[in-house]
Amino acid sequence: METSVSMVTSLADVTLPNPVLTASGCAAAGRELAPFLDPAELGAVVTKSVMLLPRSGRATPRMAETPSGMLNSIGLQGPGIDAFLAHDLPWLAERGARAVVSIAGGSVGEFAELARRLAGAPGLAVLEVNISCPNVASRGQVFACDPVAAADVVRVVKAESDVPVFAKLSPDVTDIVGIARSCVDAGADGLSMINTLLGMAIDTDTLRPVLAGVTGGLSGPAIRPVAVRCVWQVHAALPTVPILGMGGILTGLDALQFLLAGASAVSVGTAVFHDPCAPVRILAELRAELAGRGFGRLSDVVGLAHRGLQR
Amino acid sequence: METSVSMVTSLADVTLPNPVLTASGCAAAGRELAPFLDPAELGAVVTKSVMLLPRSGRATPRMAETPSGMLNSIGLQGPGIDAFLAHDLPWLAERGARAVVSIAGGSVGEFAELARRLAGAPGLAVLEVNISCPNVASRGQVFACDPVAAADVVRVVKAESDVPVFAKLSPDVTDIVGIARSCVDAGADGLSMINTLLGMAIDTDTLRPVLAGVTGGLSGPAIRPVAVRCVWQVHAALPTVPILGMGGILTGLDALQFLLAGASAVSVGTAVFHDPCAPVRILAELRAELAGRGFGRLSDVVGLAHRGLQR
Amino acid sequence: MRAPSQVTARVVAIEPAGAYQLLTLAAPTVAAGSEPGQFVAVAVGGPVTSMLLRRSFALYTADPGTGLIQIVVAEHGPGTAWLVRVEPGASLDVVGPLGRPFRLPPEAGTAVLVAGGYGSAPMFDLARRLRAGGSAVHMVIGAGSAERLFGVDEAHAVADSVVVLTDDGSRGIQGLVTRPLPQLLGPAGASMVYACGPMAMLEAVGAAAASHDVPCQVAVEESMACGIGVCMTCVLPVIGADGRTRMLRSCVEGPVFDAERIRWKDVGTLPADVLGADAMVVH
Amino acid sequence: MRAPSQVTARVVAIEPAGAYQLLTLAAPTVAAGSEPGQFVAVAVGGPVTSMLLRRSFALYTADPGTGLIQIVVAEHGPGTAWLVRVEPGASLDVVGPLGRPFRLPPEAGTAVLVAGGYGSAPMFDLARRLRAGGSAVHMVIGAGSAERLFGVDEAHAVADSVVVLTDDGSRGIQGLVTRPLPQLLGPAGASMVYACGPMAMLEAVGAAAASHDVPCQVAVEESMACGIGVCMTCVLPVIGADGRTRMLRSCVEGPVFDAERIRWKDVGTLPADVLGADAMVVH
Ligand SMILES: Cc1cc2nc3c(=O)[nH]c(=O)nc-3n(C[C@H](O)[C@H](O)[C@H](O)COP(=O)(O)OP(=O)(O)OC[C@H]3O[C@@H](n4cnc5c(N)ncnc54)[C@H](O)[C@@H]3O)c2cc1C
Ligand SMILES: Cc1cc2nc3c(=O)[nH]c(=O)nc-3n(C[C@H](O)[C@H](O)[C@H](O)COP(=O)(O)OP(=O)(O)OC[C@H]3O[C@@H](n4cnc5c(N)ncnc54)[C@H](O)[C@@H]3O)c2cc1C
Ligand SMILES: Cc1cc2nc3c(=O)[nH]c(=O)nc-3n(C[C@H](O)[C@H](O)[C@H](O)COP(=O)(O)O)c2cc1C
Ligand SMILES: Cc1cc2nc3c(=O)[nH]c(=O)nc-3n(C[C@H](O)[C@H](O)[C@H](O)COP(=O)(O)O)c2cc1C
Ligand code: FES
Ligand code: FES
Repeated sequence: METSVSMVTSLADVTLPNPVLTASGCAAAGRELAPFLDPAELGAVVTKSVMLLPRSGRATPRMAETPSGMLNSIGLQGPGIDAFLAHDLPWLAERGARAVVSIAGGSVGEFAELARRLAGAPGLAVLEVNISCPNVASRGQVFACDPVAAADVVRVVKAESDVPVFAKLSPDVTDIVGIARSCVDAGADGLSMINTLLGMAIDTDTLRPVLAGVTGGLSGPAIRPVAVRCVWQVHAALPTVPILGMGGILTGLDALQFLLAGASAVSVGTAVFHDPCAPVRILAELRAELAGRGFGRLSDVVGLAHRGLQR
Repeated sequence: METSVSMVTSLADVTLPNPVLTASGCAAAGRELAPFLDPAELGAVVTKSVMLLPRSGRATPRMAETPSGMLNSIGLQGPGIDAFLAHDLPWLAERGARAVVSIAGGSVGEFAELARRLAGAPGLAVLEVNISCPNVASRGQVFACDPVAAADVVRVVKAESDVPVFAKLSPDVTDIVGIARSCVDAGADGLSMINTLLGMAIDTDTLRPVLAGVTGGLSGPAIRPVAVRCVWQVHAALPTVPILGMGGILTGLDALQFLLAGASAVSVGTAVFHDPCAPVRILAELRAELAGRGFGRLSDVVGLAHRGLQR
Repeated sequence: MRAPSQVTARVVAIEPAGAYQLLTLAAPTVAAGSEPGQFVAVAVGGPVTSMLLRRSFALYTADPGTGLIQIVVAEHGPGTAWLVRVEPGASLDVVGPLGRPFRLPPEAGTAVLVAGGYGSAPMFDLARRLRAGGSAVHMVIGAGSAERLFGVDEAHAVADSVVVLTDDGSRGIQGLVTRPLPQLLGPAGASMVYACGPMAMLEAVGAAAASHDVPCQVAVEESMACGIGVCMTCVLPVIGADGRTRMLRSCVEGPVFDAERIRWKDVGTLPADVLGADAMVVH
Repeated sequence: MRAPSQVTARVVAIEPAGAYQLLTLAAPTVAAGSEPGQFVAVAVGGPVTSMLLRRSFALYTADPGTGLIQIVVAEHGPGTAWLVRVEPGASLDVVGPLGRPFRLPPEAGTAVLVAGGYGSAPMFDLARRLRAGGSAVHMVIGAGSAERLFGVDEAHAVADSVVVLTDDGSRGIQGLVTRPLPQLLGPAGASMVYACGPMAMLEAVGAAAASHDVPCQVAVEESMACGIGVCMTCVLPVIGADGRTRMLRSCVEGPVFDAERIRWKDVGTLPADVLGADAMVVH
């Protein structure tokens, strides 16, 4: 019975065999997960946000555990786009894994350049534009906090890109629907939601912030209610825009909440740290839960919680 | 040794014997906690936001448990200001408990009227202006999402009030420092932070939102990193403005994080549901932790984590 | 009725009882002053749990002499899954006794006690008290299936008559607990009805009692965040003596209510005539 | 070195060992391919825990024959507090073996193994392997106080000589583990040093080894979120063969590093000459 559920989904015009993906920054470029799962079995691998140049990332400590969550302040450590194209993307392509490549830039021009370099790269299925990384030196640099800046980035990336472009949004805004609309108007084919919430912890022994970067991004099940709410609000306002939902997904039922709220696929992030097999486990659980509820196709549940709701 | 720590603190010009308060909506008007603690032993009792008229609150379900947190969608059920003044405030005053009275209005005029009615009421120590309740019909009605609307409310309340006025802020904004500044400029004597985050949960059996109100406010330890960050940011920007900190405080060490971040006192909310004795337990724990670190006065730690931090 | 307290209760025993686990806890202050229909709220999950909220359970027994209390736990979600796996000797954080108990009649009469599933838990002590006051007691115990019946043997010990029903007929008569009520409530029948179980059952029992003009008290089960009256999550629409409907907290103003006061059809909604519903429109 | 796997490991035994608890776990795939210096990452807190992150522990023993592994756990915060209270028969979710092990020398020589506190855990298997390869092994074991020493008796069984030190002199010589090093590393002394313990100790041991021109491998302990190389939390500045400093992940590129490659003074900072530090200015 369970095998009879069709798990096929799509992100804009890209068809995926199933809706469970990794989350950017929580699976590197897939290779380290290979002992635990076959990356080709996932809907796609979402790679760590790559920038133009190699980046050292921040000083340590870079993480703090918090109740049902964690803070991170990595600062986008990475090899830069050249090394990524030379070593990381080909590895995924060779294994038949679909890659959602996350890009991050310090300026609109840098985003454009990244998109240009990635155009036509084998294995690239979707571009995820990380305009919402909280680990930047100033809040003013978070593009996703401003509808105009967000739109500017999306527009230039879209112009350079031959695959669907998903804008990754921050929940730390007064009006996420406004930012979403602005990205879609600028050409975004879909939206990834949510990036981490800005948070911090203070070490009560040293009497100083735990993180070297002072503030960091809060992820994990703690933020799931905020993430589901964001997906819900945006799907309600923009029902035809595909959403890649994420934030605290630990089980198949958690994933189902996002689908019911309007996501077409989900990313599994922090859960991988808890359980390196999480994405495949969650996929199996989701399949079983759908079967148990009598659904034959994944697409039947996307946005279902909105239907028949009078308000 | 422990008894030698002076726990005295103040909220603007109101002196409190200690910095541990209840949180609005999590202690009713104090009476129900009497079997578990003596309200006069707390820094103050922060009462459930009261409105002008009696209010039924929303339909049920009004709550959902979430990882290390909960969602609520009460809808400000309450007896209205007349019954509050007749029955609730006197009960606290008779017991020698200090009351921080939280008020909520549907309009600027309603806030003004509430402040007027409360002026001179015995037992009233501080007015907390709840401009940030997420359980309203439209996001547009959350005053704390807009610096101008927030300032309008603060200004009229301040004009009617003979006690310090604290504006209670929402974390669901792009720029909490901007809102804070706007409230202070309009006359707020201090700031209460944070109210709940807007969140939601979907029931994977009914395939509908769990809460009758669809979205609700997320509270509890899950949100603590966001709350500490908000207190930190606002104290960094406005170091002389007193802050009543809250959000997920469960232990004395949690309270200490808020003090180190810049709060002069803390409210204990959801923890009371977990442990009705929480406020007095947290007070005792905080006292012991301060003593253990060699602090003689609570005021020595307020904002301490900012000092000597080079960035 | 005694003020509640928060205590660390040792698990004295845990034993299966059909589909349930029967927990015996040492909690003298809770045992001392409790009455049938009251409940306790138990913290679950241990020190680093992600589950903040207590779980509520009706008191099955409470012995001031030994200081022991008992609760009957059905495994439902993660909180009860944790609770049914505690080991004897472990400590539980318990708050109680909570809520208003069943009111005993001013004078002796004939009582019908109707229970569904673990809803029978508070009924045995109630039966004993009623009989001690000179009343006759008839019990109707139902459940989905045999293993979800609780306390049938004890019912025979504490009641003058017992009717057992299951939905699937796996024990007793097949059918719902309302089935024997016309007979029990009929002419020369009961002077009072007490019920505890699922909401739909309570509504049906209340309706049966009303149709025979017999007063009926029910113990409801609403989702509770605090259990002590401070959070306002556990409300339902209840008609007051003044005829006005209010959203009352089932943890402190209940869980026992007069069935006829509850607006059953409106539970989970906000009827426009509820006191203060008009104010909801504004904001 | 074998690829790590995620397994459900039964707790075979848990027993006190001074200030620590020694856990014996049945984890055949982990036991099968591990080498000294590797570690395991254990999920803590049970099914509804609020603690998401695994806790890392060096492998003390790993027996491919019996499929058993052992770890030595110091109670520190809530995660280890939970772990030291597991009961035999319980199941733990374990990922391992993780990280790069100590490298054995290409040819036999004389090794000095320096350990602080529970840092001795990986040293005994290492000593056995070194001796099996014909090397002489001298061990230096230190701790704050006697009860925080681990495995002194075993040290005597696996090493040619053993020096024991405590900070407070409660056992062995009073002083730090660096104290006997000049003698052990002196002329005609060791050809290699291995160390495991607190970072300050590793730095000091590395410095001592360097001053005697003896290569030194250390197993570091950085705060880790994932343990498998995907999160980038566990980095420290390490100088590569090309002379450039990179932020390397201690979980997959360590935890064993050449001491001389680590920029000890810069751990916890971002030196300007680290590869890619320039890019941090932009954003
Ligand atoms: C006054 C009262 C008396 C009760 N007596 C008993 C009893 O004697 N035996 C017994 O087995 N159960 C009893 N219950 C129900 C019991 O409290 C729930 O089954 C339990 O809380 C479910 O917790 P969970 O973690 O297993 O489920 P989850 O569904 O994971 O619980 C999540 C949250 O919802 C709440 N919740 C879920 N279901 C219910 C419910 N049916 N009623 C109230 N809250 C709920 C929980 O308290 C928790 O806060 C009683 C409930 C109330 C209110
Ligand atoms: C490679 C490696 C090997 C280790 N070997 C051992 C061992 O053999 N025996 C032993 O007792 N301990 C060992 N540790 C340290 C052990 O992992 C920590 O003491 C433990 O994680 C603390 O968890 P907690 O919940 O008790 O403390 P908390 O402080 O509450 O932990 C909070 C978070 O910080 C991390 N953390 C805290 N302290 C450390 C630390 N010292 N190192 C790494 N992460 C930390 C935890 O993993 C957790 O994610 C090792 C650590 C590493 C990295
Ligand atoms: C350690 C860590 C690193 C992350 N790095 C990135 C990143 O590089 N780019 C990005 O878009 N999101 C990054 N994220 C955010 C996640 O992709 C995800 O949006 C967020 O963590 C919420 O999902 P989760 O709760 O499942 O982790 C990172 C998250 C974590 C925990
Ligand atoms: C059930 C519930 C009701 C609340 N009602 C109010 C309210 O009426 N007014 C208000 O300002 N805040 C209200 N809050 C928010 C709390 O006062 C507090 O700001 C928030 O819950 C964060 O603190 P905590 O995590 O300690 O609960 C309520 C919170 C809860 C959980
Ligand atoms: S459960 Fe909180 S008021 Fe009833
Ligand atoms: S702990 Fe995640 S990369 Fe090392």
